[in-house]
Amino acid sequence: MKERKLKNIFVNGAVSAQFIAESIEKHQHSTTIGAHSIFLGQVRADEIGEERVAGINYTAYEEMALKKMDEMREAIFEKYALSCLHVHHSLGLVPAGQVCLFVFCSSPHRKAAMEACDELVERIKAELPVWGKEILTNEAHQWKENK
Amino acid sequence: MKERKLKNIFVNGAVSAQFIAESIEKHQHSTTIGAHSIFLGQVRADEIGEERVAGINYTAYEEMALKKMDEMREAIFEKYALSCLHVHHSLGLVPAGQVCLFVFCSSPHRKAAMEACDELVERIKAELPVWGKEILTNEAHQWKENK
Amino acid sequence: MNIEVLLFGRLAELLGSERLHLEAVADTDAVCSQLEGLCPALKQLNYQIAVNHMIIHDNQWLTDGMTVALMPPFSGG
Amino acid sequence: MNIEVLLFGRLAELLGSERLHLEAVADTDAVCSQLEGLCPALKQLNYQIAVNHMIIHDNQWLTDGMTVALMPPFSGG
Repeated sequence: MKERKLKNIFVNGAVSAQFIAESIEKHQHSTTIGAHSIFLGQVRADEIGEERVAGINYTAYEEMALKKMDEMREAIFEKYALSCLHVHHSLGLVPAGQVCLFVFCSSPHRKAAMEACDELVERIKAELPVWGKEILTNEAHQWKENK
Repeated sequence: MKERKLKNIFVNGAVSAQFIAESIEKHQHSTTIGAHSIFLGQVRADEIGEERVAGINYTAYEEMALKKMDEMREAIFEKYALSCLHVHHSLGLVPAGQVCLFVFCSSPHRKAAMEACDELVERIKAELPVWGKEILTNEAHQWKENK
Repeated sequence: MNIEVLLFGRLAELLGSERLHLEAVADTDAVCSQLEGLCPALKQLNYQIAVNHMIIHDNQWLTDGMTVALMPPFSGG
Repeated sequence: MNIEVLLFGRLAELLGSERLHLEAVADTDAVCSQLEGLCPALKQLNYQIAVNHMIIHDNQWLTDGMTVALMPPFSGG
Protein backbone atom coordinates (compact mmCIF):
# COMPACT_ATOMS: atom_id res chain seq x y z
CA MET A 1 0.00 0.00 0.00
CA LYS A 2 1.58 3.22 -1.15
CA GLU A 3 1.13 6.16 1.17
CA ARG A 4 0.03 9.48 -0.24
CA LYS A 5 2.37 12.41 0.24
CA LEU A 6 1.77 14.23 3.51
CA LYS A 7 1.55 18.01 3.43
CA ASN A 8 4.38 19.67 5.34
CA ILE A 9 3.31 22.09 8.08
CA PHE A 10 6.73 22.97 9.48
CA VAL A 11 8.66 26.16 8.75
CA ASN A 12 12.06 27.19 10.04
CA GLY A 13 11.85 29.97 12.61
CA ALA A 14 9.00 32.45 12.98
CA VAL A 15 6.02 32.83 10.62
CA SER A 16 6.25 36.36 9.20
CA ALA A 17 3.37 38.81 8.80
CA GLN A 18 4.32 38.96 5.13
CA PHE A 19 3.81 35.21 4.76
CA ILE A 20 0.37 35.56 6.37
CA ALA A 21 -0.54 38.41 3.98
CA GLU A 22 0.48 36.30 1.00
CA SER A 23 -1.67 33.40 2.21
CA ILE A 24 -4.66 35.73 2.50
CA GLU A 25 -4.03 37.17 -0.98
CA LYS A 26 -3.90 33.70 -2.51
CA HIS A 27 -7.46 33.11 -1.31
CA GLN A 28 -8.91 36.19 -2.93
CA HIS A 29 -9.30 34.41 -6.25
CA SER A 30 -11.72 31.93 -4.74
CA THR A 31 -15.00 33.78 -5.06
CA THR A 32 -16.95 31.13 -3.13
CA ILE A 33 -15.14 31.94 0.13
CA GLY A 34 -17.09 34.28 2.41
CA ALA A 35 -15.15 33.95 5.66
CA HIS A 36 -11.62 33.35 6.89
CA SER A 37 -10.86 32.48 10.49
CA ILE A 38 -7.20 32.84 11.43
CA PHE A 39 -5.43 31.90 14.63
CA LEU A 40 -1.88 33.07 15.38
CA GLY A 41 0.13 31.78 18.32
CA GLN A 42 2.76 34.29 19.42
CA VAL A 43 5.67 33.72 21.82
CA ARG A 44 5.16 35.64 25.07
CA ALA A 45 8.09 37.15 27.02
CA ASP A 46 6.82 35.67 30.29
CA GLU A 47 8.70 36.60 33.45
CA ILE A 48 10.31 33.63 35.19
CA GLY A 49 11.72 34.81 38.50
CA GLU A 50 14.30 37.48 37.64
CA GLU A 51 14.52 36.44 34.02
CA ARG A 52 12.27 36.63 30.97
CA VAL A 53 11.53 34.22 28.11
CA ALA A 54 13.69 35.43 25.20
CA GLY A 55 12.30 32.85 22.77
CA ILE A 56 11.10 29.30 22.33
CA ASN A 57 13.06 26.61 20.54
CA TYR A 58 10.66 24.12 18.90
CA THR A 59 11.36 20.49 18.05
CA ALA A 60 8.90 17.91 16.76
CA TYR A 61 8.51 14.24 15.99
CA GLU A 62 8.03 15.32 12.40
CA GLU A 63 6.89 12.08 10.72
CA MET A 64 4.28 11.44 13.41
CA ALA A 65 3.18 15.09 13.52
CA LEU A 66 2.54 15.15 9.76
CA LYS A 67 0.53 11.92 9.96
CA LYS A 68 -1.45 13.25 12.89
CA MET A 69 -2.06 16.56 11.12
CA ASP A 70 -3.29 14.73 8.04
CA GLU A 71 -5.71 12.73 10.19
CA MET A 72 -6.99 15.92 11.88
CA ARG A 73 -7.36 17.69 8.54
CA GLU A 74 -9.51 14.81 7.24
CA ALA A 75 -11.67 14.83 10.36
CA ILE A 76 -12.17 18.61 10.22
CA PHE A 77 -13.08 18.55 6.52
CA GLU A 78 -15.59 15.81 7.23
CA LYS A 79 -17.19 17.75 10.08
CA TYR A 80 -17.30 21.31 8.66
CA ALA A 81 -18.19 22.76 5.24
CA LEU A 82 -14.73 24.25 4.63
CA SER A 83 -13.25 25.61 1.43
CA CYS A 84 -9.71 25.18 2.68
CA LEU A 85 -7.48 24.80 5.69
CA HIS A 86 -3.79 25.53 6.20
CA VAL A 87 -1.52 25.02 9.20
CA HIS A 88 2.04 26.29 9.63
CA HIS A 89 4.11 25.59 12.76
CA SER A 90 7.61 26.81 13.53
CA LEU A 91 10.62 24.61 14.22
CA GLY A 92 13.81 26.01 15.76
CA LEU A 93 14.06 29.32 17.57
CA VAL A 94 11.19 31.80 17.60
CA PRO A 95 12.01 35.03 19.47
CA ALA A 96 9.45 36.50 21.91
CA GLY A 97 6.88 38.62 20.04
CA GLN A 98 7.02 36.47 16.90
CA VAL A 99 4.42 34.06 15.51
CA CYS A 100 5.00 30.29 15.93
CA LEU A 101 1.60 28.92 14.80
CA PHE A 102 -0.62 30.01 11.92
CA VAL A 103 -3.96 28.24 11.41
CA PHE A 104 -6.07 29.45 8.48
CA CYS A 105 -9.61 28.14 7.81
CA SER A 106 -11.84 29.40 4.99
CA SER A 107 -15.47 28.64 4.18
CA PRO A 108 -18.46 30.07 2.32
CA HIS A 109 -20.20 31.00 5.60
CA ARG A 110 -18.61 32.19 8.83
CA LYS A 111 -19.71 29.50 11.31
CA ALA A 112 -17.81 26.67 9.64
CA ALA A 113 -14.55 28.62 9.42
CA MET A 114 -14.75 29.83 13.02
CA GLU A 115 -15.71 26.51 14.59
CA ALA A 116 -13.20 24.56 12.51
CA CYS A 117 -10.41 26.96 13.47
CA ASP A 118 -11.23 26.79 17.18
CA GLU A 119 -11.40 22.99 17.16
CA LEU A 120 -8.23 22.61 15.14
CA VAL A 121 -6.21 24.88 17.43
CA GLU A 122 -7.31 22.86 20.46
CA ARG A 123 -6.38 19.60 18.76
CA ILE A 124 -3.00 20.93 17.59
CA LYS A 125 -2.12 21.96 21.16
CA ALA A 126 -3.25 18.63 22.61
CA GLU A 127 -2.25 16.08 19.98
CA LEU A 128 0.66 17.31 17.87
CA PRO A 129 4.02 15.88 19.02
CA VAL A 130 5.83 19.22 19.24
CA TRP A 131 7.92 20.50 22.15
CA GLY A 132 8.84 24.04 23.07
CA LYS A 133 11.95 24.81 25.10
CA GLU A 134 11.68 28.27 26.64
CA ILE A 135 15.03 30.02 26.46
CA LEU A 136 15.46 32.57 29.24
CA THR A 137 17.38 35.83 29.11
CA ASN A 138 20.20 34.26 31.18
CA GLU A 139 20.38 31.35 28.68
CA ALA A 140 18.86 28.91 31.15
CA HIS A 141 15.89 27.01 29.78
CA GLN A 142 12.73 25.23 30.81
CA TRP A 143 10.32 22.92 29.01
CA LYS A 144 6.89 24.30 28.22
CA GLU A 145 3.76 22.18 28.81
CA ASN A 146 0.37 22.82 27.20
CA LYS A 147 -2.62 22.89 29.52
CA MET B 1 -21.27 66.03 29.50
CA LYS B 2 -18.52 65.85 26.94
CA GLU B 3 -18.43 62.69 24.88
CA ARG B 4 -15.14 60.94 24.40
CA LYS B 5 -13.91 60.60 20.85
CA LEU B 6 -15.21 57.44 19.19
CA LYS B 7 -12.75 55.24 17.32
CA ASN B 8 -13.45 55.06 13.60
CA ILE B 9 -13.92 51.57 12.17
CA PHE B 10 -14.79 52.47 8.58
CA VAL B 11 -12.42 52.33 5.63
CA ASN B 12 -13.11 53.21 2.02
CA GLY B 13 -13.29 50.14 -0.21
CA ALA B 14 -11.73 46.76 0.52
CA VAL B 15 -9.36 45.93 3.41
CA SER B 16 -6.07 44.89 1.82
CA ALA B 17 -3.92 41.92 2.85
CA GLN B 18 -1.10 44.43 3.30
CA PHE B 19 -3.14 46.39 5.84
CA ILE B 20 -3.79 43.15 7.74
CA ALA B 21 -0.07 42.29 7.70
CA GLU B 22 0.79 45.73 9.09
CA SER B 23 -1.76 45.31 11.89
CA ILE B 24 -0.20 41.98 12.83
CA GLU B 25 3.30 43.45 12.76
CA LYS B 26 2.29 46.29 15.07
CA HIS B 27 1.34 43.72 17.71
CA GLN B 28 4.69 41.95 17.69
CA HIS B 29 6.17 44.48 20.09
CA SER B 30 3.70 43.52 22.78
CA THR B 31 5.42 40.60 24.43
CA THR B 32 2.47 39.79 26.69
CA ILE B 33 0.29 38.74 23.75
CA GLY B 34 0.22 34.96 23.20
CA ALA B 35 -2.68 34.62 20.77
CA HIS B 36 -4.37 36.52 17.97
CA SER B 37 -7.77 35.54 16.62
CA ILE B 38 -8.63 37.13 13.30
CA PHE B 39 -11.86 37.05 11.34
CA LEU B 40 -12.07 38.24 7.73
CA GLY B 41 -15.34 38.63 5.87
CA GLN B 42 -14.87 38.30 2.12
CA VAL B 43 -17.36 39.15 -0.65
CA ARG B 44 -18.61 36.01 -2.42
CA ALA B 45 -19.44 35.97 -6.13
CA ASP B 46 -22.77 34.22 -5.48
CA GLU B 47 -24.79 33.17 -8.51
CA ILE B 48 -28.17 34.88 -8.75
CA GLY B 49 -30.11 33.34 -11.60
CA GLU B 50 -28.04 33.93 -14.73
CA GLU B 51 -25.92 36.62 -13.09
CA ARG B 52 -23.23 36.75 -10.42
CA VAL B 53 -22.47 39.17 -7.58
CA ALA B 54 -19.70 41.45 -8.89
CA GLY B 55 -19.31 43.33 -5.61
CA ILE B 56 -21.11 44.77 -2.60
CA ASN B 57 -21.62 48.47 -2.04
CA TYR B 58 -21.71 49.21 1.70
CA THR B 59 -23.41 52.14 3.42
CA ALA B 60 -23.80 52.71 7.15
CA TYR B 61 -25.49 54.90 9.70
CA GLU B 62 -22.00 55.95 10.72
CA GLU B 63 -22.64 57.95 13.92
CA MET B 64 -24.84 55.21 15.35
CA ALA B 65 -22.52 52.42 14.19
CA LEU B 66 -19.52 54.02 15.93
CA LYS B 67 -21.51 54.44 19.15
CA LYS B 68 -22.73 50.85 18.94
CA MET B 69 -19.21 49.60 18.25
CA ASP B 70 -17.88 51.51 21.24
CA GLU B 71 -20.55 49.91 23.43
CA MET B 72 -19.69 46.42 22.12
CA ARG B 73 -15.97 47.04 22.60
CA GLU B 74 -16.57 47.97 26.25
CA ALA B 75 -18.73 44.89 26.82
CA ILE B 76 -16.19 42.56 25.22
CA PHE B 77 -13.29 44.02 27.22
CA GLU B 78 -15.32 43.57 30.38
CA LYS B 79 -16.12 39.94 29.58
CA TYR B 80 -12.76 38.68 28.24
CA ALA B 81 -9.13 39.16 29.30
CA LEU B 82 -8.07 40.83 26.05
CA SER B 83 -4.90 42.76 25.27
CA CYS B 84 -6.49 44.55 22.35
CA LEU B 85 -9.27 44.51 19.82
CA HIS B 86 -9.58 46.18 16.42
CA VAL B 87 -12.43 46.26 13.92
CA HIS B 88 -12.34 47.58 10.36
CA HIS B 89 -15.37 47.59 8.06
CA SER B 90 -15.57 48.72 4.44
CA LEU B 91 -17.80 51.45 3.08
CA GLY B 92 -18.42 51.86 -0.64
CA LEU B 93 -17.75 49.21 -3.25
CA VAL B 94 -15.90 45.99 -2.39
CA PRO B 95 -15.39 43.70 -5.42
CA ALA B 96 -16.07 39.95 -5.08
CA GLY B 97 -13.02 38.16 -3.60
CA GLN B 98 -11.98 41.15 -1.47
CA VAL B 99 -12.17 41.60 2.30
CA CYS B 100 -14.94 43.82 3.75
CA LEU B 101 -14.60 43.05 7.47
CA PHE B 102 -11.46 42.60 9.60
CA VAL B 103 -11.85 41.75 13.29
CA PHE B 104 -8.62 41.33 15.27
CA CYS B 105 -8.58 40.18 18.92
CA SER B 106 -5.39 39.60 20.92
CA SER B 107 -4.87 38.18 24.40
CA PRO B 108 -2.23 36.50 26.57
CA HIS B 109 -3.99 33.10 26.27
CA ARG B 110 -5.90 31.69 23.31
CA LYS B 111 -9.39 31.16 24.75
CA ALA B 112 -10.08 34.84 25.40
CA ALA B 113 -9.00 35.94 21.91
CA MET B 114 -10.98 33.18 20.18
CA GLU B 115 -14.19 33.58 22.17
CA ALA B 116 -14.08 37.38 22.00
CA CYS B 117 -13.58 37.28 18.24
CA ASP B 118 -16.47 34.84 17.70
CA GLU B 119 -18.83 36.86 19.88
CA LEU B 120 -17.84 40.17 18.34
CA VAL B 121 -18.37 38.94 14.77
CA GLU B 122 -21.87 37.72 15.67
CA ARG B 123 -22.70 41.04 17.32
CA ILE B 124 -21.33 43.07 14.39
CA LYS B 125 -23.49 41.13 11.93
CA ALA B 126 -26.60 41.46 14.10
CA GLU B 127 -26.28 44.93 15.60
CA LEU B 128 -24.19 47.23 13.44
CA PRO B 129 -26.31 49.53 11.21
CA VAL B 130 -24.56 48.69 7.95
CA TRP B 131 -26.19 47.73 4.67
CA GLY B 132 -24.77 45.85 1.71
CA LYS B 133 -26.16 46.30 -1.78
CA GLU B 134 -25.12 43.37 -3.97
CA ILE B 135 -24.22 44.62 -7.44
CA LEU B 136 -24.79 41.97 -10.07
CA THR B 137 -22.84 41.43 -13.28
CA ASN B 138 -25.70 42.95 -15.31
CA GLU B 139 -25.65 46.04 -13.03
CA ALA B 140 -28.94 45.10 -11.37
CA HIS B 141 -28.77 45.00 -7.59
CA GLN B 142 -30.37 43.43 -4.55
CA TRP B 143 -30.20 44.19 -0.85
CA LYS B 144 -28.35 41.69 1.32
CA GLU B 145 -29.84 40.57 4.67
CA ASN B 146 -27.85 38.96 7.46
CA LYS B 147 -29.29 35.77 8.93
CA MET C 1 -40.54 71.77 15.61
CA ASN C 2 -38.07 70.15 13.23
CA ILE C 3 -37.47 66.39 13.07
CA GLU C 4 -34.72 64.98 10.91
CA VAL C 5 -35.56 61.63 9.34
CA LEU C 6 -32.76 59.39 8.05
CA LEU C 7 -33.43 56.56 5.61
CA PHE C 8 -31.07 53.71 4.83
CA GLY C 9 -30.56 50.90 2.35
CA ARG C 10 -33.70 49.73 0.62
CA LEU C 11 -35.76 52.46 2.34
CA ALA C 12 -33.60 55.30 0.99
CA GLU C 13 -33.95 53.76 -2.43
CA LEU C 14 -37.71 53.44 -2.14
CA LEU C 15 -38.28 56.98 -0.89
CA GLY C 16 -35.69 58.43 -3.24
CA SER C 17 -33.96 60.26 -0.40
CA GLU C 18 -31.57 59.62 2.50
CA ARG C 19 -32.66 62.56 4.62
CA LEU C 20 -35.99 64.34 5.13
CA HIS C 21 -37.19 67.06 7.45
CA LEU C 22 -40.67 66.76 8.95
CA GLU C 23 -42.44 69.34 11.08
CA ALA C 24 -45.84 68.26 12.30
CA VAL C 25 -44.84 64.95 13.87
CA ALA C 26 -45.55 64.46 17.56
CA ASP C 27 -44.22 60.92 17.81
CA THR C 28 -42.53 58.16 15.81
CA ASP C 29 -45.89 56.66 14.75
CA ALA C 30 -46.67 60.00 13.10
CA VAL C 31 -43.33 59.86 11.25
CA CYS C 32 -44.16 56.42 9.91
CA SER C 33 -47.68 57.31 8.82
CA GLN C 34 -46.49 60.47 7.04
CA LEU C 35 -43.87 58.44 5.18
CA GLU C 36 -46.39 55.70 4.38
CA GLY C 37 -48.57 58.46 2.90
CA LEU C 38 -45.67 59.45 0.63
CA CYS C 39 -44.88 55.86 -0.22
CA PRO C 40 -47.47 53.18 0.55
CA ALA C 41 -44.99 50.35 -0.26
CA LEU C 42 -43.25 51.18 3.03
CA LYS C 43 -46.03 49.32 4.89
CA GLN C 44 -44.83 46.03 3.46
CA LEU C 45 -41.25 46.48 4.58
CA ASN C 46 -39.54 45.32 7.70
CA TYR C 47 -37.52 47.99 9.52
CA GLN C 48 -36.36 49.16 12.95
CA ILE C 49 -36.55 52.71 14.25
CA ALA C 50 -33.81 54.58 16.13
CA VAL C 51 -34.34 57.92 17.87
CA ASN C 52 -31.10 59.81 18.48
CA HIS C 53 -29.10 56.60 17.76
CA MET C 54 -31.12 54.42 20.17
CA ILE C 55 -33.34 51.68 18.84
CA ILE C 56 -36.92 51.98 20.14
CA HIS C 57 -39.55 49.26 20.27
CA ASP C 58 -42.68 51.29 21.04
CA ASN C 59 -44.04 54.62 19.87
CA GLN C 60 -41.97 57.51 21.24
CA TRP C 61 -42.77 61.23 21.73
CA LEU C 62 -40.52 63.54 19.76
CA THR C 63 -39.19 66.98 20.61
CA ASP C 64 -37.59 69.60 18.40
CA GLY C 65 -34.20 68.63 16.94
CA MET C 66 -34.53 64.88 17.35
CA THR C 67 -33.30 62.50 14.67
CA VAL C 68 -35.39 59.49 13.65
CA ALA C 69 -33.71 56.76 11.59
CA LEU C 70 -35.60 54.08 9.67
CA MET C 71 -33.35 51.06 9.27
CA PRO C 72 -34.02 47.92 7.20
CA PRO C 73 -32.41 44.63 8.36
CA PHE C 74 -28.64 45.00 8.78
CA SER C 75 -26.24 43.31 6.40
CA GLY C 76 -22.76 44.34 7.44
CA GLY C 77 -19.70 42.11 7.48
CA MET D 1 16.16 -7.85 16.43
CA ASN D 2 16.71 -4.12 16.19
CA ILE D 3 14.39 -1.57 17.81
CA GLU D 4 14.87 2.14 17.20
CA VAL D 5 14.06 4.30 20.21
CA LEU D 6 13.36 8.03 19.72
CA LEU D 7 13.52 10.49 22.59
CA PHE D 8 12.07 14.00 22.59
CA GLY D 9 12.15 17.23 24.57
CA ARG D 10 13.05 16.82 28.21
CA LEU D 11 13.67 13.08 27.71
CA ALA D 12 16.28 13.60 24.97
CA GLU D 13 17.98 16.09 27.24
CA LEU D 14 17.94 13.73 30.22
CA LEU D 15 19.27 10.71 28.32
CA GLY D 16 21.73 12.83 26.33
CA SER D 17 20.51 11.36 23.06
CA GLU D 18 17.64 11.66 20.57
CA ARG D 19 17.96 8.19 19.09
CA LEU D 20 19.05 4.81 20.50
CA HIS D 21 19.11 1.27 19.15
CA LEU D 22 18.11 -1.55 21.48
CA GLU D 23 18.31 -5.26 20.72
CA ALA D 24 17.04 -7.47 23.51
CA VAL D 25 13.65 -5.88 24.00
CA ALA D 26 10.58 -8.06 23.54
CA ASP D 27 8.02 -5.38 24.34
CA THR D 28 7.63 -1.69 25.22
CA ASP D 29 7.84 -2.40 28.98
CA ALA D 30 11.31 -3.85 28.34
CA VAL D 31 12.30 -0.66 26.48
CA CYS D 32 11.23 1.45 29.45
CA SER D 33 12.97 -0.67 32.02
CA GLN D 34 16.24 -0.73 30.03
CA LEU D 35 16.11 3.07 29.74
CA GLU D 36 15.26 3.43 33.43
CA GLY D 37 18.33 1.33 34.13
CA LEU D 38 20.44 3.82 32.16
CA CYS D 39 18.73 6.80 33.76
CA PRO D 40 16.70 6.22 36.95
CA ALA D 41 15.30 9.81 36.85
CA LEU D 42 13.13 8.66 33.94
CA LYS D 43 10.80 6.94 36.44
CA GLN D 44 9.70 10.31 37.80
CA LEU D 45 8.75 11.71 34.42
CA ASN D 46 5.43 11.75 32.66
CA TYR D 47 5.51 10.55 29.04
CA GLN D 48 3.50 8.78 26.34
CA ILE D 49 4.76 5.99 24.10
CA ALA D 50 4.21 5.67 20.36
CA VAL D 51 5.04 2.54 18.37
CA ASN D 52 5.42 3.23 14.64
CA HIS D 53 3.75 6.65 15.10
CA MET D 54 0.72 5.28 16.99
CA ILE D 55 0.24 6.11 20.64
CA ILE D 56 -0.19 2.97 22.78
CA HIS D 57 -1.72 2.73 26.24
CA ASP D 58 -0.71 -0.79 27.26
CA ASN D 59 2.42 -2.86 26.90
CA GLN D 60 2.99 -3.91 23.28
CA TRP D 61 5.04 -6.73 21.74
CA LEU D 62 7.81 -5.54 19.42
CA THR D 63 9.16 -7.07 16.24
CA ASP D 64 12.33 -6.31 14.33
CA GLY D 65 12.49 -2.82 12.77
CA MET D 66 9.84 -1.17 14.92
CA THR D 67 10.27 2.38 16.18
CA VAL D 68 9.39 3.28 19.76
CA ALA D 69 9.06 6.98 20.66
CA LEU D 70 9.04 8.32 24.22
CA MET D 71 7.21 11.62 24.27
CA PRO D 72 6.90 14.05 27.18
CA PRO D 73 3.76 16.28 27.32
CA PHE D 74 3.27 18.25 24.09
CA SER D 75 3.79 21.99 23.98
CA GLY D 76 3.30 23.05 20.38
CA GLY D 77 1.54 26.22 19.24
